[in-house]
Amino acid sequence: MFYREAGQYKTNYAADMAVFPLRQDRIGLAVILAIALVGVPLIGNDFFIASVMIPFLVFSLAAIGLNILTGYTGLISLGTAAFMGVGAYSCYKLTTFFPGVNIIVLILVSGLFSAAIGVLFGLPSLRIKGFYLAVATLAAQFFLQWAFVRVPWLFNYNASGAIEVPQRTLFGLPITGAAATPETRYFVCLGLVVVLTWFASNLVHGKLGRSWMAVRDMDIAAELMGIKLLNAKLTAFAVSSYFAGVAGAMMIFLWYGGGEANDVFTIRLSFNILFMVIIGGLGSLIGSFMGAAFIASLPTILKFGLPALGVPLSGATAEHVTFMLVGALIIIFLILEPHGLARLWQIGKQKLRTWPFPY
Amino acid sequence: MNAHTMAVAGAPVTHKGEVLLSVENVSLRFGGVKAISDVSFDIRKGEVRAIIGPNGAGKTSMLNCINGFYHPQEGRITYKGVRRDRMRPHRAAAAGIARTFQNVALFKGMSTLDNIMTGRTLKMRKGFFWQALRHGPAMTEEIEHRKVVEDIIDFLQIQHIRKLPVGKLPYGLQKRVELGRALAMEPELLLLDEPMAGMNLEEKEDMCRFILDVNNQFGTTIALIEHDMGVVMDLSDRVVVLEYGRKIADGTPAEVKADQRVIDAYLGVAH
Amino acid sequence: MSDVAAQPAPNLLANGWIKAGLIVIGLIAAAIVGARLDPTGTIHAIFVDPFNQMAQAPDLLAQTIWEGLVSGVLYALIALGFVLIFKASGVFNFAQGIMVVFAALTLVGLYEKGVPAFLAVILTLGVMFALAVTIERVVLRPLVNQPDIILFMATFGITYFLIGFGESVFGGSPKQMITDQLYLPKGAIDLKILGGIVSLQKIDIAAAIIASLMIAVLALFFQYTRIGRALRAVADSHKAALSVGISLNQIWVIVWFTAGIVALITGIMWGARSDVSFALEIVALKALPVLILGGFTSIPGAIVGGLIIGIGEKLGEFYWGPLIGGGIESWLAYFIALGFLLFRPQGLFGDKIIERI
Amino acid sequence: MKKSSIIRSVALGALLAAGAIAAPANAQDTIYVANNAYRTGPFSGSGIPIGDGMRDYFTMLNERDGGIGGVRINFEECETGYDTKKSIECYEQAKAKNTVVYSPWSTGATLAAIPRAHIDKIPILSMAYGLSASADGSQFPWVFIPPLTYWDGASIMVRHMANELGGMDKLKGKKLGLIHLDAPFGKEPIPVLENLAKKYGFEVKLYPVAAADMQNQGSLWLSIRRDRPDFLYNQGWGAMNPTAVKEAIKNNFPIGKLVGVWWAGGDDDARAGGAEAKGYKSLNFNAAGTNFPVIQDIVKHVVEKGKSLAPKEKVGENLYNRGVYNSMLVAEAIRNAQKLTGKKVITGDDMRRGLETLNVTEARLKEIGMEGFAAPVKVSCADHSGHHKAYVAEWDGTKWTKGSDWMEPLKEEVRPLIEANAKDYVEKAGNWPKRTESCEKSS
Repeated sequence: MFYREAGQYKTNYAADMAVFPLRQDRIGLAVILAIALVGVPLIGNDFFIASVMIPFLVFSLAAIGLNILTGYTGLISLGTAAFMGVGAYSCYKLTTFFPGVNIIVLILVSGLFSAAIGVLFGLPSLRIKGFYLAVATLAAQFFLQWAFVRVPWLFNYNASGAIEVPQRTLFGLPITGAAATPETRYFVCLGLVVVLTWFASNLVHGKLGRSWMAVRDMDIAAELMGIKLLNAKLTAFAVSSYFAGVAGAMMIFLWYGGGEANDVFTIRLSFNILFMVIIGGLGSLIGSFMGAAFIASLPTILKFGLPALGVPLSGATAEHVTFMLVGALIIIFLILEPHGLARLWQIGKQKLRTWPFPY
Repeated sequence: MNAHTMAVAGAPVTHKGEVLLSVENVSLRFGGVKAISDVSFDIRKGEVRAIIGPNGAGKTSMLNCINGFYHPQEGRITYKGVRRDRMRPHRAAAAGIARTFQNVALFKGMSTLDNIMTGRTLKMRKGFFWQALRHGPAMTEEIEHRKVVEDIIDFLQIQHIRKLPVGKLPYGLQKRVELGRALAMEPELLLLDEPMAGMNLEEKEDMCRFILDVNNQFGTTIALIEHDMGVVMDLSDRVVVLEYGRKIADGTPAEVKADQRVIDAYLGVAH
Repeated sequence: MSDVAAQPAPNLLANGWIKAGLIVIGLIAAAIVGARLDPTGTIHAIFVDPFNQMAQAPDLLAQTIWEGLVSGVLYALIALGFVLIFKASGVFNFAQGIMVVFAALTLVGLYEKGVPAFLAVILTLGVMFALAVTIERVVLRPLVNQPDIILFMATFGITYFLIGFGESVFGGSPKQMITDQLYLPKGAIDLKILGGIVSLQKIDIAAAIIASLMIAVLALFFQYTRIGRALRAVADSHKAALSVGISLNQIWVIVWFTAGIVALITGIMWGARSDVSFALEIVALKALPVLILGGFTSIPGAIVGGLIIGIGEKLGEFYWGPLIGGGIESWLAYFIALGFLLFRPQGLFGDKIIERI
Repeated sequence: MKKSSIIRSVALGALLAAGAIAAPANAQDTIYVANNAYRTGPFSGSGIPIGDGMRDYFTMLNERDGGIGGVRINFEECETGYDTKKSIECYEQAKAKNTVVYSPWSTGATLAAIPRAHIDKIPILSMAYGLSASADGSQFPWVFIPPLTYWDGASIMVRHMANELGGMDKLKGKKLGLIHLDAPFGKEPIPVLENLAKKYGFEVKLYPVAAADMQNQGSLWLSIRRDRPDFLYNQGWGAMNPTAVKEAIKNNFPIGKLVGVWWAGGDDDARAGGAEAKGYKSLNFNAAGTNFPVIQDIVKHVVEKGKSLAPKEKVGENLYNRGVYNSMLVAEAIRNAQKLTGKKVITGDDMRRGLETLNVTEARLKEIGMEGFAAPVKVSCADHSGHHKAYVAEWDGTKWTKGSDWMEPLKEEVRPLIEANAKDYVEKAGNWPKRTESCEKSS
């Protein structure tokens, strides 16, 4: 009823191949972008923007990165946080070497270093599959985390061992450093996430995306189609780590604003991003956003929202309840819909399409 | 039929004589188990060559050797005059060998359209950055190949399932999509592993027609494994018969049908 | 299409062992040459000095190997829990680490509430059984026939739930393991050998003995009991097992309960070495490289893998760690596993994978 | 429909909750004090007693005196689980609720909060943890690190070593091992120790412990056995400390030569070693035990009324008292700020002034029932730490006792390093706001 595609004819292949071929979807996207651009900054206070929206955007980008690897190419990685860390530390080094270059450029470039490291640790993926590969990526996680502490060059020999985020501006407005307002940082994050998501969407809808999915669904058949497995897997590692790296740089420069970075890119974070991808939906970009909202923002909202609503839940108890609730919700969602929130969304759309009739 | 696909394979290839692929004294072992022992035969340009034999005769292993998935321990495989018994499968694909599988090996999470589009991978050349933009040359290229794929879809009459994920299609249609994916590669040699297994009569007739059309119209050489003897006799120009990894007969359908060893093998006479 | 390059070469390198051998020989040769050329520098420090140290202080070498052995046994115990569950239900049970913590916490928590030690052990076993039944009912049964990764994720859910649940019931502060009450030995045996002292902790010896006993019992259980045969059948093929009338649900409960027992024993042993706290959950990740080495389905593999990883990382940290600043133990295990994996992708004890199509 | 309705209700709940966060419920007649705590996670063993001590002192003030200067204290804990991400959320919440002071309770959280606090004008009180360089008040007007820094602690360790050996000149040729958490917190003492080692001719050996291997220190202690250091300084936290104590006993390391930083002085840390842990040492700047009027008051007004989260036998433990001590600093600074401004309900800026002129004298300690509990503390505009004395506490098998006299840090060594590092930090940060806040005349 609300979601009818009847009457929308495609007259050329370009229109048919659009990412959102339906008018309703395009309107929906426009509305979401409008809310993100205008609604959130207008309605949300600093706490909401800084502690809910910015983390949501950063994690969405990281989840998209991991989704390219795990969801689209079928390679499980438990090292996402470490690749994010590579991005953060590269960005820090770049700001030291090129203080004059715009920070947004540096954030985008720092992803390239992460991509290179990702390719390096992706090399074993040709011989190792499945859970075995997952454990191989743990080697990356622990080794890189060790390097972040042990190689003082990475943090400019600071006595504190922390990354210090310098103030950088865009059009005279501070966007990093403590003087940057949450709104500015939010807009920069939003811009980066929208552009990179658009790239990701283009890639997964094109030749490369089809090669990745072919490798995921049946690597043997993919090779017989002329797809070079090593190339496909390594490009997946590279693109995935690029996204993770940019997310990591954003995390430190636009969200945390410096600090003890090796403490941030831990195995726990890697797991959390994997949750986001699986709960959100493997092989779905929209799912990555939903997963990020669920895993990253829900605990924050529960923790700060429930006491504000008058539910007497505080401190440790809230933390325990959050842990149990997240655990239980993961299981409940997996039972209800193993293909993730993205599939639930599709089912919902299908319901809307036929409503009020059952078929 | 469409102009585009015709044009690709439109060269006059009716003379069935030139040897396209030859298999000489090939043996393949898995540990101590001999899957193929000392088999030799050839496939000539433009013909439909059937490989038959009872279960476990080594037919699929033979195809796997031809497209580089297995590497035989002994013997040589020559394709278009070049030895290639050690090549990787993607090199075989680049050299123009396509294939379908006994148990459909489609990319189950992808739509029919995307599955067939993967067949065009080798023919698409636009680089990473154009793909990331999905405008300009990359988009032109996508549309160009989409046209080819749509022609194949028309040819196989699967327009209605274009956008459905293949994992949920009925078996007969999956087989058809798989054939389409192989055709999209515009192969010179097409290896079909039991293309009609598990089909009903009507579906089988359709599939036979497609195979003959591919062979006649595009001149594609076809090697085919099939259990349905009627189909084999109707379709193929020459037949090679394997049993327990050995070749027991080779010749025209009529010759093979009359061969005593073949009859014994199929009827299970003790030797 | 010119394909001259595709000429076949005698492919000795296809054999992993030959390749590994050649690389090892090459490395040793390079090391010897390098050490000659450069008697004090880096290469000397890497390839000669550690071995000198080993020769000079054999007691420390023996002690290092013993330490590695003991932590290897404990890694192997955690890995064993993984293997049991993976074999019988194909689930990669990420929650094994938290089950160790949970079991140990329950035991100590009950004791603190005034329950006598051995009754507390029995009650803890009861709790682990209840946990196994709950997991089977609530998590596994509704998720039957889902892809591996979904079940893997579900065990993450169990992990999170147990962290929250465990902390809210028992509190987050670390607790002392009740070693005396369980009559576990204390103190050390100091052997005066090899020109020094090698000190063996009695609790470590006990851990090694208990672990061996448990493995023996498990082996007998698998080999000679009806349930053991059913378990092996399930491990081979779920469908075939179902078709001969084996109840999958029952098997799952048994297997998760067995893993729970293993978890309790592991928890007691680890707890006795330091204390019982949630930090232990991170140590459990070390079981993953062990699994990789041994293969996910092999019990002997878990043991041998545990010992290799345990001894390897201790030797590496002790003799080579200082060269790059120490603390390499946190990742060395994964690199050892990765190194083995490149030559045997199926693990030390896995069968060679023949891909069929 | 069932599935999607669940989703929808979850989404609705989330929206409602998100909206509700927006409204800070800060009544005008209270002073809001935000405090991070970690009662969960791998470090909770140390976090719980500290959190209890902090909380109970303020509850006691509210119960006994009706707050400070007639204003009740609205003390609120924010759970971090020792996780930097969560601590940043806690900071944002504290800021939204207009806290007068922010206690980050982890070095990572402190480092992340320092740049923000300068913009948001929220005083940070990182009591003997955090960024050592922040003791330079001219560069860090909003950060306070009384009564001493990790660098002071390391120098006191060297002094202790010298005392044991019989003089600074006896340090020559000795070996000091540093067991430390392999993270910025753990690596803090390294520069000072290395400087002092050069000066006095002793050797420093480093033994890093990765966070994942806190309970797995076997090979590290083997190295200690090999190197045979004369003294060990343990810059450890959480589950790492009890493991270190156990391993020291196991490896026959003389337990009296193992000295922990003040955070390695938990009762549970020492208790893990059993009877053999007798003689284990830890630096300290507060007394353990219940034998002080202030603790008695807490027992009377809070614990016995069932308003404490701590079990009674844990009250008076070392880390519990450390929490009480921290709350005392906050309370005294609030009182000071009220006196300075004449206001009852103070702001963050008032609090900064209160902290900068904080002077808790011996007499004042006696007044608040803390005689002998701690040494006097004085903070100035330029010196945000004070570099005060500490002593070596000794575990007697059941409780912490005073094992040495109060010792001054080697301030002349530490202070130049602090100023150089503060300058370095500010330079690297670029556009660091220059101090505009004027110093109080009275200080």
